[in-house]
Amino acid sequence: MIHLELSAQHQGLQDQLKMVAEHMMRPYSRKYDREEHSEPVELAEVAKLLSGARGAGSNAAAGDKQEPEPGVVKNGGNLMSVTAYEALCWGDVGLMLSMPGRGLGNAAISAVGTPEQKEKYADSYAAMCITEPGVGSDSANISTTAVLDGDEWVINGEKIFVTAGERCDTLVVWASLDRSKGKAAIKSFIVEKGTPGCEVTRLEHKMGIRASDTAAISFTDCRIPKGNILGSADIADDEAGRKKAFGGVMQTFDNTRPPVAAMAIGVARAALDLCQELLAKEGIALDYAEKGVQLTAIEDELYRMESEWHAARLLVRRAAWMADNGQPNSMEASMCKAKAGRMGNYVTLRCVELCQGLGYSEEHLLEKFARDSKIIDIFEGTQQIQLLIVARRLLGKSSSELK
Amino acid sequence: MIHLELSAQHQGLQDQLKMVAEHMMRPYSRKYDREEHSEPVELAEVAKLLSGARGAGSNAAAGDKQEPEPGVVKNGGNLMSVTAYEALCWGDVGLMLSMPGRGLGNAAISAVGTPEQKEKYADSYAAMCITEPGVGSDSANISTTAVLDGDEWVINGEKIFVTAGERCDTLVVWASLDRSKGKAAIKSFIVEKGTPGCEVTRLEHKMGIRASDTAAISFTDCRIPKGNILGSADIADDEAGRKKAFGGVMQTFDNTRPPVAAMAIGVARAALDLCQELLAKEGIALDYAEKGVQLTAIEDELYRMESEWHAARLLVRRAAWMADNGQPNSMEASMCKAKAGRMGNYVTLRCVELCQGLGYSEEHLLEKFARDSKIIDIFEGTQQIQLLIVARRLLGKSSSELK
Amino acid sequence: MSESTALFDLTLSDEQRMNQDTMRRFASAELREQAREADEAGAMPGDFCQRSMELGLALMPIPEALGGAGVPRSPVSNVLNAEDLAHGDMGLALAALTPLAVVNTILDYGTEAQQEALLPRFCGEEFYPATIAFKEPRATFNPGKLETTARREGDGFVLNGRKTLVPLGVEAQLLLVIAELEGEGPAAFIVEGEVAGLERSASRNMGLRTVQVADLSFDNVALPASALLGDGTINLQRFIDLSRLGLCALGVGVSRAVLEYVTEYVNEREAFGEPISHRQSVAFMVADIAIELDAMRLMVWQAASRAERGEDFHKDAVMAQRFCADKAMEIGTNGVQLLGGHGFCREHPVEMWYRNLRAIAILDGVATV
Amino acid sequence: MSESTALFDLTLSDEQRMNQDTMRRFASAELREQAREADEAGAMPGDFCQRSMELGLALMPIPEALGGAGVPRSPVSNVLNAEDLAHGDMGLALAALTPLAVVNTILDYGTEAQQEALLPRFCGEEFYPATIAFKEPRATFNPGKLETTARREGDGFVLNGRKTLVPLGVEAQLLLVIAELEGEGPAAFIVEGEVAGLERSASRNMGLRTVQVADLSFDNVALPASALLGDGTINLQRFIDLSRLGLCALGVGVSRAVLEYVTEYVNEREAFGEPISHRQSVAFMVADIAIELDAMRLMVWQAASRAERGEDFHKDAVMAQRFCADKAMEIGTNGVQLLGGHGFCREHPVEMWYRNLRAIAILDGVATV
Repeated sequence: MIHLELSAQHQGLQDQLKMVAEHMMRPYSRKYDREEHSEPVELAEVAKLLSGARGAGSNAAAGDKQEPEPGVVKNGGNLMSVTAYEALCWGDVGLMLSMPGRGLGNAAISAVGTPEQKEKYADSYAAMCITEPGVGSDSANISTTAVLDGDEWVINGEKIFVTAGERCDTLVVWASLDRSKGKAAIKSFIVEKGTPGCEVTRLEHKMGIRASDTAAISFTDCRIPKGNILGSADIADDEAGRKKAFGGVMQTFDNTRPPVAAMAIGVARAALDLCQELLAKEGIALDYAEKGVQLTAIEDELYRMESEWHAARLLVRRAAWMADNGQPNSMEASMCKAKAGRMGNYVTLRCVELCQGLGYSEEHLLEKFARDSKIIDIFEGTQQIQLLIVARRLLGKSSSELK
Repeated sequence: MIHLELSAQHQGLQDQLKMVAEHMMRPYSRKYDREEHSEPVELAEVAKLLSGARGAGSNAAAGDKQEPEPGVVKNGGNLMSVTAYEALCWGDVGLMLSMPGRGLGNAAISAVGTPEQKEKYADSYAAMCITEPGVGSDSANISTTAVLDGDEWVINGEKIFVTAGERCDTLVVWASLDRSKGKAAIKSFIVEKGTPGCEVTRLEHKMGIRASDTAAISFTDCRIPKGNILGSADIADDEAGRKKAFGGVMQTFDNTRPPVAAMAIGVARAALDLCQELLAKEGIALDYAEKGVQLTAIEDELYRMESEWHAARLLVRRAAWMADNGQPNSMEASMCKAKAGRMGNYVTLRCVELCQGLGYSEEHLLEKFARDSKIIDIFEGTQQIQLLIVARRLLGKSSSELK
Repeated sequence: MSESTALFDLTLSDEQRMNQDTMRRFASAELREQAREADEAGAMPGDFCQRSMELGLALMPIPEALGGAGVPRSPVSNVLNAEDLAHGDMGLALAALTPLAVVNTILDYGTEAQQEALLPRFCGEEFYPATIAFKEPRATFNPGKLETTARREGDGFVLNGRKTLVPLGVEAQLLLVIAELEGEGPAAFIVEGEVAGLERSASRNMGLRTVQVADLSFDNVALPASALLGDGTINLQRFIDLSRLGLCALGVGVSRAVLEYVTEYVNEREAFGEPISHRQSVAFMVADIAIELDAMRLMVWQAASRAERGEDFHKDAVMAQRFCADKAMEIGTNGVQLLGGHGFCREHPVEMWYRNLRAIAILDGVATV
Repeated sequence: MSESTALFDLTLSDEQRMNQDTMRRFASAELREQAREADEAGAMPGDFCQRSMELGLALMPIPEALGGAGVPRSPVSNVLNAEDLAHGDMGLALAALTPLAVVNTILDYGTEAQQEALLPRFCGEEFYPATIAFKEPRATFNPGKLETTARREGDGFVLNGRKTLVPLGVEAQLLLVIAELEGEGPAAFIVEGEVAGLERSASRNMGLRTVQVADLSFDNVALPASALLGDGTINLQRFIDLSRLGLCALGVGVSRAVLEYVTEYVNEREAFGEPISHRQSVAFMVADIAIELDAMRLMVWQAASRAERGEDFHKDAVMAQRFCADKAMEIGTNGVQLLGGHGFCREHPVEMWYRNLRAIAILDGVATV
């Protein structure tokens, strides 16, 4: 039965997390924006608090897979996850990304790990290593390799844009078993930090989300146990099998895109709230009355932003809800990421403009939101990659037909 | 010396033509919108009047080629042409396209014809036949053929979207001398209406510009004199030659795109004027005063439309001015067509919306402007084709690299 | 309210699914098939309204005692219906839905006596043409401030003003005229058949040519006391909002038609040796249509489901309309663009959808759910 | 006015062309080269202002008798200069251009005595830090209605209010404060050095970090009669418009920098075995940047050339600023997007341009041409 409000349970969680965000994250937002690369120690407490709240938007929950049950509707871990991300990123995107135990690698382990792997790394802080210096969106073309030598995988290669790459304790690394076999040979591996040959070589200086560390990591003859592969080591040898294998790797994205899209929902809400708070101090408030041609330009713009925000949020929740109910949501995950990414950018930039000098100044956080939000339209697949995925599905095109 | 106003001469012409448009075109706008395919007989007088005014935006003038003279700045036929098109399309795009003697074919004859051809067809009403049922933007791939048989060319094929194809007396037809030789073999031919084998097979029923007839024309063993080819009959046999040959054919577009872009400037201005007239009756007028947050949404939108309109117009004038001064303007011609096309669509549709019921009703012409303007973003190269041309130039890419 | 209804849920009920099949079949056979001809003629197919009776739309919410089906009114089901019908044709959908809007409004505000007198008319074998006159012919029309006025005179009322874009306005035997009752607030007046001072004229517009739309003028139209609907005032904001949802749903339906049509077209149409869908500029435009369309629908559903639960849905309705009006027009424009010159020709329906979709930003006061 | 000047013409004069070479060389060597480091430090390179003296910008319009170059003031040349300098770096361009804005305003409104007293300071060997304080720290700031006020007291004035985003505001020895003279209208006040009641503090902002920008507060600042610039009122609209043109030109310069950078990047960066410029979504984004950028420049040129000819250019300035503010931000956003994750990192300049370009919609009252 059609109903697009959160359940009482999910709403309650979001309210709680927004309190956490307001009182335990916002006070440190500016501090860690300025003190780039210093560890936000205050977050340890928040992380502890969150790990208490079962399923409170952990990435593990986002990877939650469900079999559809006819006639039964579920609001589960995926919806929980986007709800939590929204609340925490209303607090601070950069700080949220620095929260121990909430790395995207955790989502991957949760989605495809064996029961043993899941248990072993349950309390880990796992980051995801996919992108390489020469490879952006072209994930099928990565050059990092994993070669089996006795009971160990030997990993060689260089990864960049690893979120929480320095602070995490575990890495999930995409590597190829055989570069001649293309995307079918791409597998992911669990590498514990401190393993010889695995080294953080650089931390990026970024425009926004400065509280979050973004690392470059090199693997030089880095040996890990044979059991640390995620999924099977077989390389499919027919086209269908190859597609399926890589599809499995890519599927992680179906799980992570809605939560990442939810980050944009959170930061855009933060900007809208602050913008309206600053305007309200000067007597400007949206009252949703019928004003006809008396409607001001500023009200008009606020309505436009609000409607774009609501539209994007509904797309995010739909994608998560589909996953909770065992419905394939690859296209919808990309749809929500595309819409939320561009909405977040538009809204945060416009809020800066609407508040003029106050928006542009570091005295308030609007300018920070406009810096933080930009990356959300880029990482976990750019706007353009999302549109490509949506278009291929809609039009029934392969990646060689629609490039 | 930088100066972006029209010269007194050009401005005077525009003022005159706007009077013509207001008094001799507007009164028939709705009539011929409703009476699709009936000939706008009232235009004969206008055409006579215009042919009196030397260079009054005839397409012949638009094809005007100039050698650059150092230190000398010219405001010539190209600028005249966009100025005239703007004024006449402020009157009515459909009627303007129906004006005898002003077909796009005239521009082609004027641009590449021999002195004899130019003289012979000086008073003709020449339409352009390029598009084919299976070929839209892909002009290099046309399947109409021309085969030399003794002293005659024999033309076979089918053309669609021929503007003024029924009312004109002359056709300029693109055809291939040898389909195996690709675009180098594409030439254009002058076919007089009434030539056996040349037949108007259909008139399109269109959303807008209904005053203008859009014909499908078939050529079945249609024989024309050998001398009716425009340009040389040689087929270049090296890549450079091939490129150059087709480039010559395509160059017609450099001449015609700014005038077509100017159509969008004209119709958008018409919509803006009428919209502001209707609003002024209810006390809403743009005063360009500093209103800060008191600015209304409707004023904001009018400013946005006005600024987009001015921006597009300047791009059109620049492209024409470059041609007048012997500067290659292929990229700039496409830039102005892209910008003006989308601007025209945006402005005319928004004016309908701003005037609500009055905008949507046939009692006023706003709804007609919104229907007429759509085609301008499509014909003479769609928005997408223009962007492709601009991008290739900017990025230094061939048509096989950037498809 | 059962526990399961408190969950976020996008599942149609079994009834809604069955109903959807019916609507879609009817929309395809009776609306889409006849839309082009009706658009060219500027008139409905002669028997369309009568044939639309088989859907029983107006009948549904009318109490069984008055001859109706007595199905609890559902704004959600109504927006689902509106989408599916408009997927066939927006103008004809409006013709089919307008009597329902009248019924809904009478149910919302009419006295028991009025309901008893008026509603059975919708339950017969014959289509009963009825409509709501709301929109006024001004560039600066503000739905919250009507300029059509009624003043009390003796026991009755005198009505003055002008209305525009009234679907079925020429033939309607029953008009609900929304006007400002001087000194009291917005009210609805029942105007039946021809009355002195009322002039109706068919109007021609950019789109919506498949349904008869009228301009009405009221020049000192004298009405009896019984013409006042209900106790004399209506909740204008709620009325506007309920009509917004129906209107938005129409926009969703037409936009879905665009998406389906262009998806097929760009895969079939070839240029430069390949389907044009292999070009990112084409493919991304299609993807964007799909994204915004889904967002439109979700916004409409959210507002409708809040309305259905009796929750405040004003903000949701405002946002849905702003969003849908803009996106629908964008979709209409891109629909034509994707077909290029062919899109501009009337042999394809996209140009008609372009013209109809402009109305989503304009057509307040219709399709009340 | 010669005959040729009456033609539509986009040709730079020989002088402008030569000057352009100078500006571009300086912008490349002194601004672009140092921008990243200065942005990180949040401060200008120590000798930048002094080195900018070699351009002689402020000197140009000052009469020879006062030690200047006596070149007729040219809004067109000034917007050309602003574009080229901002192509190097917007913040440093502002630092270099701010004294010129002060000079221009003194030339526009100052009495002969004031011109004689103040202008020679800009003609020495040493950079003379001077600025205009215009913008006020309110979300609802309306440039047409200043809230910083001056009231007459005795022979002098008392100034109250707050100003923000004042370039060089911390170190300026001469401030022109634009304020509402109570009961009389907008006026400019000369504030020299430190005075009681004036507080200055460096402010940190989203962008413009390469130039020192300040917040100023005036708490009953007493000024002598001679502090009033000129005869007591200024043409506020004209002042705003002239500053708009300079600001827009800065936007054009930064946007051009974006275009050049991304053009090179997308041709070099490979994905899926080809340069990413082979994808329409990438290539069209670059094409759009080029189109809007050219339109921005033409709008600025048109307004500036009207200003230069003494024609009314208010509407042109309003439209130029609206257009440039929107398009510049769009260009800044797409600049980052085209570089993907790399664009978000401070090893590339696009993220800095994104931050700086947001200011085009905000920074009224600077760069008066």
